[in-house]
Amino acid sequence: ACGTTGGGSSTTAFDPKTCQGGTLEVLNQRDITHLDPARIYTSGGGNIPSLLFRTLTTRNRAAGAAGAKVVPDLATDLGTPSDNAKTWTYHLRSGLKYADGSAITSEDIKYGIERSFSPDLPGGAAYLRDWLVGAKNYAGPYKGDAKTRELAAIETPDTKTIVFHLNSPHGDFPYLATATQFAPVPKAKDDGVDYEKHPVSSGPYQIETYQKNKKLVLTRNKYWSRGVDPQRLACPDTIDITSGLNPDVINQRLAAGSGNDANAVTTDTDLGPAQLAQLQSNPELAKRVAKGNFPYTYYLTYDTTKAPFDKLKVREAFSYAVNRNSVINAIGGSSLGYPATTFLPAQKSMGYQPYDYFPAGKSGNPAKAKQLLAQAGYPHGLTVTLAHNNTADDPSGPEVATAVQDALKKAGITVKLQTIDSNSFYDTLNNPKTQPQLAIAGWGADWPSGGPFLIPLFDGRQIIASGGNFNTAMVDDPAVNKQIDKINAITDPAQAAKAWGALDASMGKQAWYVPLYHGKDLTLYGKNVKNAFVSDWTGVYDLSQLSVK
Amino acid sequence: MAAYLVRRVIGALVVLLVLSAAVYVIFYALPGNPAQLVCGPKTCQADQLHRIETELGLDQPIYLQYWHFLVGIVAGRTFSGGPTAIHCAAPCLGYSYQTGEPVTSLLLDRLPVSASLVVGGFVIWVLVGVGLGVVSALRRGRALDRVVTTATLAGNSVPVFLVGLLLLIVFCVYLRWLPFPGYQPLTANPALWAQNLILPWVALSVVSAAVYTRLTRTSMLETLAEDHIRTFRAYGLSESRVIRRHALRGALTPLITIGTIDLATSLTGATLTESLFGLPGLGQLLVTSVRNIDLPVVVGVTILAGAVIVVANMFADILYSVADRRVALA
Amino acid sequence: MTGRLAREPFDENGTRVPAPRPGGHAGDEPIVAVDELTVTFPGGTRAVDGVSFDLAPGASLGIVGESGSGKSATALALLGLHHGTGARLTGRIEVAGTVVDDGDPERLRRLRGATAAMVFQDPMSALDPYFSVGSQIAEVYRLHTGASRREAWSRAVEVLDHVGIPHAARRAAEPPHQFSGGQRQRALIAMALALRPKVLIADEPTTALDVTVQAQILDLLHGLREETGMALLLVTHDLGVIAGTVDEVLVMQRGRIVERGAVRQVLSAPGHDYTRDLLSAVPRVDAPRQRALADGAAPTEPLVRLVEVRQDFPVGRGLVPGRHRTVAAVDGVSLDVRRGEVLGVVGESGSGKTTLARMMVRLLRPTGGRVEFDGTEIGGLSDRRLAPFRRDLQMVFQDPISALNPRRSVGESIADPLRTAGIRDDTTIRSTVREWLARVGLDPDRYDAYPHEFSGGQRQRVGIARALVRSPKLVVCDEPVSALDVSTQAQIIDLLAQLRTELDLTVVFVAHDLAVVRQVSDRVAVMHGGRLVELADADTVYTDPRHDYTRSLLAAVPVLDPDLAAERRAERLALVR
Amino acid sequence: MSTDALADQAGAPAPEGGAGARSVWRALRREPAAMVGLVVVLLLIVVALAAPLLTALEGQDYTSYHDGLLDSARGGVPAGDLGGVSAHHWLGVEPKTGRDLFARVVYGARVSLAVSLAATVLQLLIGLSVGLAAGLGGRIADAVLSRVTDLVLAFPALIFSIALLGIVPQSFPRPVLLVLVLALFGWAGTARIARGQALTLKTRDYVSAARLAGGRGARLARREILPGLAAPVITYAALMVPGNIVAEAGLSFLGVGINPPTPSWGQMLSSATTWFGGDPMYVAVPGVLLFATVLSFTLFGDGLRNALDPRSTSLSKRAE
Ligand SMILES: Nc1ncnc2c1ncn2[C@@H]1O[C@H](COP(=O)(O)OP(=O)(O)OP(=O)(O)O)[C@@H](O)[C@H]1O
Ligand SMILES: Nc1ncnc2c1ncn2[C@@H]1O[C@H](COP(=O)(O)OP(=O)(O)OP(=O)(O)O)[C@@H](O)[C@H]1O
Ligand SMILES: [Mg+2]
Ligand SMILES: [Mg+2]
Repeated sequence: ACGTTGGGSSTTAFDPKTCQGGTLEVLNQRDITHLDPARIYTSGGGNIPSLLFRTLTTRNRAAGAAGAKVVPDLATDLGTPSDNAKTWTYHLRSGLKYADGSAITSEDIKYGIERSFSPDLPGGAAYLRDWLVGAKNYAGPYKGDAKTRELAAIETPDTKTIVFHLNSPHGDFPYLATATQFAPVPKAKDDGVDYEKHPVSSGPYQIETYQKNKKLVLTRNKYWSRGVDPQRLACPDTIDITSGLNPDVINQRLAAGSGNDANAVTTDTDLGPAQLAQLQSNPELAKRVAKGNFPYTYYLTYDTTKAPFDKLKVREAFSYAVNRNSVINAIGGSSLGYPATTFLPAQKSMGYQPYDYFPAGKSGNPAKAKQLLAQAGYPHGLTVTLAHNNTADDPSGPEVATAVQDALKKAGITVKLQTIDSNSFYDTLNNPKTQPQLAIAGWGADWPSGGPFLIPLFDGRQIIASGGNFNTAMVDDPAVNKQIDKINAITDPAQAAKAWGALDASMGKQAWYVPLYHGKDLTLYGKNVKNAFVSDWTGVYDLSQLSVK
Repeated sequence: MAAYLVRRVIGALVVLLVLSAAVYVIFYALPGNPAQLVCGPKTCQADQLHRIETELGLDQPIYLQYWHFLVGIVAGRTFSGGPTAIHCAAPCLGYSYQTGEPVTSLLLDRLPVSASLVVGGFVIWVLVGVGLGVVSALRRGRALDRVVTTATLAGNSVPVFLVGLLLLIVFCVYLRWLPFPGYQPLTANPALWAQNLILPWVALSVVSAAVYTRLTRTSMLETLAEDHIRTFRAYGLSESRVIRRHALRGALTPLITIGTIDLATSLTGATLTESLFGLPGLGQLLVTSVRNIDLPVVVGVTILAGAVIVVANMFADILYSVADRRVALA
Repeated sequence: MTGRLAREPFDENGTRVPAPRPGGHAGDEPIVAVDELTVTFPGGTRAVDGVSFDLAPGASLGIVGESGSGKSATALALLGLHHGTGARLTGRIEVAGTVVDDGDPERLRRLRGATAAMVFQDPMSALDPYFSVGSQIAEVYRLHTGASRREAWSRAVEVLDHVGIPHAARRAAEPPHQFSGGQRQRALIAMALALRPKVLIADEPTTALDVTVQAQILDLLHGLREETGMALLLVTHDLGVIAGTVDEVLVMQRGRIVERGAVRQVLSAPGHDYTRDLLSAVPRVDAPRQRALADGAAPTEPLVRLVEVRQDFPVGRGLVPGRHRTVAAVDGVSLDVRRGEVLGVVGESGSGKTTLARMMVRLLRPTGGRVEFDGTEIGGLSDRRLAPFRRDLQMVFQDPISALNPRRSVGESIADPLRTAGIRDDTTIRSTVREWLARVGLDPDRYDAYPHEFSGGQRQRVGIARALVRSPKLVVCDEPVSALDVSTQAQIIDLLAQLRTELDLTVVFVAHDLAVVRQVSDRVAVMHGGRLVELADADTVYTDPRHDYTRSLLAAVPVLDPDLAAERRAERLALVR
Repeated sequence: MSTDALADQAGAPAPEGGAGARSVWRALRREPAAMVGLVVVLLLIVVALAAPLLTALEGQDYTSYHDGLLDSARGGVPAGDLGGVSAHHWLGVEPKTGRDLFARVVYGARVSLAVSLAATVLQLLIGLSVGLAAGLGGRIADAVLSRVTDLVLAFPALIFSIALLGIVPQSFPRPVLLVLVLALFGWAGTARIARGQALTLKTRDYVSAARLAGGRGARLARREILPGLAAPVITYAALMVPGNIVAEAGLSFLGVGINPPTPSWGQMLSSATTWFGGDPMYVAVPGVLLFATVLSFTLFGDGLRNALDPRSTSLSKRAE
């Protein structure tokens, strides 16, 4: 597409005014799970969905920490809280249209949310069910009589206004409103499970062709303009997404950048350790690496209500004994992660407050750990079973498990390894009946705020005995629970963040989990690709901001 | 012959029946709940889970599920769990738990890809393997024999993944002779189809040729020791003609069996090659559906694989008795 | 009419005279020249030890001699066929101007087939089992003549027809295993003849042929020599064949030539003791059988009873449904084999003798009729139920080489029946086997040798030893002595006689050599076209044959007198014309 | 000198098979390539057995992490040339962990050789028994056994192995489990070859002759058929060994096999594939060993085939 001037243009600086045109190639391993906004589970609308679906709010398209902010999308602002943050009111921008030219109304947003409750359309997150008044037993708009078909918690006084009624204060509601469930769906076009065969686009692009697990081609939605969407740039005319590719091949192609691959990017393939080893020898390539910090924490988890982990001293001993360096090396070294002594990742939006209560240094402090164990009544060490999954190079995989095993051995702790098949690893871990004694797990938030990061893991009321339990430490501390409720009601993100940070710092002393590291993401992009900045929200460059001209 | 075919078809049906039943039984023993995977990655409500289980029929005892499955194949079945009742016509293998696609269309979609990969690869690896085998039998004990043996075994010792990756780097990155492959249907553009498949074919061949080279060489040496070979030497046939016409025929009979096995099993077993070269074939489908505990797809692929193997082996048996007429079809 | 064995005084000329060479030119360079040939096999066996002879174009030379005397080794050397076997050759061989050595494979290749063709001693395994007989002949023909496929095929059919294969056009498309022993032998001869070579080296070309077909083949060779001036090197143990076919003869013993001369002279006035022994051992078809073997006791009850047995073989490709044909190899034969008797079976090549024999020992399950052994019907028994009868049913196979496992030493093959009988003691087994090797005239020290290290006749004797080692009640011998020179043959026949008295052995003796059959049998059965056409006392069959076919058989018995043989040939040719 | 040996033996009664084995061994000794193969195989076995000794000599073990030897910023690649080869780490260290590569291959030889050899033997036993029974047995036996073979070939081993992971208790000895699973899924090829060859060979006269001699069933199969299919089977088996080494890795990755941190060549090799550019040594070490194993088994197999063939010149030469 670039021709002879193409080479020249790739060196010119990026200018949003002239960035339009060309085809952006996306090389991915996996296809998008669903094209139905009700069935997509993503943080902040994800990369590809947000090209098709606009939501009430969205993530701020900006680099670094600024990108962790939530900004209005279809709505004119981040919403007006009232009733102690239990009622949220939004107004839509004017001039909003679907790709078929019809107008987007607040009823459509309501309907979109309602249908996400249908059991036929599973996949989305459960926040709406938990937060909206009377939503516990709501079964969507397809079944039942006129009364039960609608969700009373959402009101649409007029076509531009939408009001949400929550059963408890949630200052984070604007973050939730970035989810694709908040995308408008015209009722007339909805045919249930088949809707994803022809979803109506509200974003800058629409589906040209789609072959599952092979190809998704997006072209411009001519009813979309930058005038009604301050966030998305939508530079390329066409976005050509190929899925089903091998990660090594994706990276090889991005690196080689021959032909169309010069215009290529990926949204699901990070650079692996083996490629990093080669990166330094190629400065040109090193320049084409986007660096991101998707907030994620990997930790060692145990049930703190069961022996021996019911003893704080034992938990402390484990915290001292771990060798974070070798764990990080096992996942690919310092480019892919940094040591974690706090539970929250080092990001302002999360409210990060540094602390290190059990200084293990770079490679662990086995002497101190031994001493603590002796005090706890294990002078001769102890034996535990560590579960890991069977995916190579996985943070919960065998390499990290053996790294932990090796480190704990030095502290006199014998670790026996137990392999659990990857597809049932979290099923097993998150069910108190089957939860292994010790496991390596990871947690990332659905949006960049301390709440979703801490609540599922520390809120005692979130312990679910039947499975789907993320509070694997089985922490149920009334003080903590109370504090969580308090912070939830804060509607100022900055204030809330500070409070979350303080909570993390106070909980850290209990060693309920042993944080190991926070992840970092490195992603390559093609030679001609411009404006590939990374925000702290997604950890990867944003398709809607890229340009190939 | 007709009676033979009838017997074989009955045998094949029994095999497929046992095979599918075995998959159901194993499925029962698998850790993890497919409904959970369908429901979503994080929080999934108990009632939602329950609904999905009912919809997928997972609430029924396994033998009933299997029975419905069998009925579906013979007479078709109607799925009424979802919002609308869907009728699935006679050879009905059900719908994927994960994607809701009909299994039959999934299979039909993937089969051409796998078939293109495997059949093309097969032709190359057999030709190259047998060719090198002949060469090394002819030059037995000499330098060329050693070189061929060492080279093919080296190919055999390198993981197919590595071979493929190296091929990609050499031909697509450095030499840029070929584009990075992706599947192109044969019907659309045969030239493009072949161009895209050449590297996967070569990768498969590098790894698989060794068996053929070695077996050809050995069988060839065996056959060359037989009396009738002397007859043709005594009648002035050149050594190469003796080999090609008389030794090869005898030497190839053990290869018929191995060849059909390789051909049939790699149809669903060339997972790594498919993955590396971005070929959405049956191997990948099987692995992902096993990973997702997607029972209907697993059963579908298994039955397809079983059918292919049964047919291929029948073909091999017939070929065998054609090649060696002393062997009766039984 | 009785067969007449020539015993009239031969030409009493004691000195070597140049033999008449039909179609030959006395002054020509020899087409085959062998000078001081030695062949030493790995292990040190010197099979051929300083053999020299010439063969002029158009001439014919016979080689006779003891089994294992190096006849085949010499024949193979002429075409350089020892190459690659580890055998060491010295001396010089020149065939049609080509020096036969390992020097230039291309030169050798041109010689082979087109100029000099060979008929191998072991016809059964000399054909490629994977191809039809016709295509093998056609292939060779095409290679040397450049003929088209179609021409080559019709040539193949033509030569198959010449050698007396019935329905040649159809049978050409069949694979070798559907051919009887004699038919395969003829197919090989056909292959050689298709090319019209300048020299034909025929190693025991008629061992599997009944006398009528044998005569036909020998006439064919004769005709060809007259027509094309082909030189013939004929290796045989059958002195009758020698008498009727060649001009000159070499007699070999232990790798050396012990006598040579015009056939007339050697046969009438043998110069060497060994030759004399040979001649005196020739069985005579016109002599009543020796009582030593057949005791002529009163008819006893049958040991084996065949009732209307038949064997239908499926033929044709068999893959196309409905195109299934069968051929009746044995077509309803009923006969009794009496306890203790020797039943001779003669008949046309391809008449179903081998098939019948295999059914008697239940290697083949009859497709119709009943086989009773000792009062029990065994025709339909399963392998397991048959097991108790196995030790009593033995067979000597027509093709000695394919009946021996190439990967097991002959000693072990012979020991097999002993081991299955439950004998565990290796010392006993070894000594028993060694004793049997000696009894069949083989060196007991060759226990550990493998079949390919033996000559044709030696292999045949290994087969005999294996059949007899466990003292069966019935032994069916399919051409047991066809590859043996007359003196070894006599030794084997004596052995059978001895065992009969010792062990109450019942013998079915299938052979094409009518004289031998007469010598050994109490009764003789004659087969023709899958049917039993005559069964009577041996003497009755020979002196008073009932069936036309039996009469024509007896008329075709070769005679030891070259002149008489020529006379007969002329008669036969006159009949044909 | 071997002449004398033979002369002695020719007269003396030798036990059945003993003479065969001895002459095979004598023939084998004349095949230089086979002897090289044998020596290498034995050497590998010795290395495997002496693993503790060898690593003690080096002063390393196979579990210890060495963070200091890695370049953490570059994906955890070993610092220094040739994958960190040094006097302390003879073959360098593993990327990402810094574990000693020499210790790991030496210990890896134990699992790889033991498991693959045992599995190969078992596969051969099952495959040959099933194949010969199908080829030599009656029509019903053939139909049943052939269909069972089809079944095994078509069986989705992956899903079966994952199920096993859940069912078999962790206490069950892993190597045994591995061998059993490998054997269960790996015998079909041998069975098909054996059956095919048996069908051809059983039409031979010498098999008929052996039947007459009273041979039936297993005895007939062993004495008459087996020698005839030894050649393809030996050849095939030589390639089954590396196949099993690689397959072990697959099962171990699923968790059915050897638990980490116990190393095996297959596991090392498959973890190493993506590192071929970043740390070639990591791929090369297990790769070369696997190749050496295949090559030596093949050379040995060739020699054995030659030695078992009475027509081959090497055996005939025995009496020279
Ligand atoms: N490959 C071999 N290795 C060792 N000895 C052999 C080999 N081939 C033949 N012999 C021996 O060489 C001698 C001559 O064999 P040859 O086949 O020439 O005999 P022949 O005269 O044709 O006998 P027959 O009439 O029995 O066929 C025999 O003693 C035989 O045992
Ligand atoms: N397996 C077979 N399939 C088809 N036809 C066969 C088969 N075996 C033998 N025949 C045919 O049956 C007939 C009888 O064969 P058989 O071997 O019994 O003859 P024979 O009397 O022993 O002949 P010869 O004296 O030549 O050995 C022949 O015409 C032969 O072609
Ligand atoms: Mg001979
Ligand atoms: Mg016969």
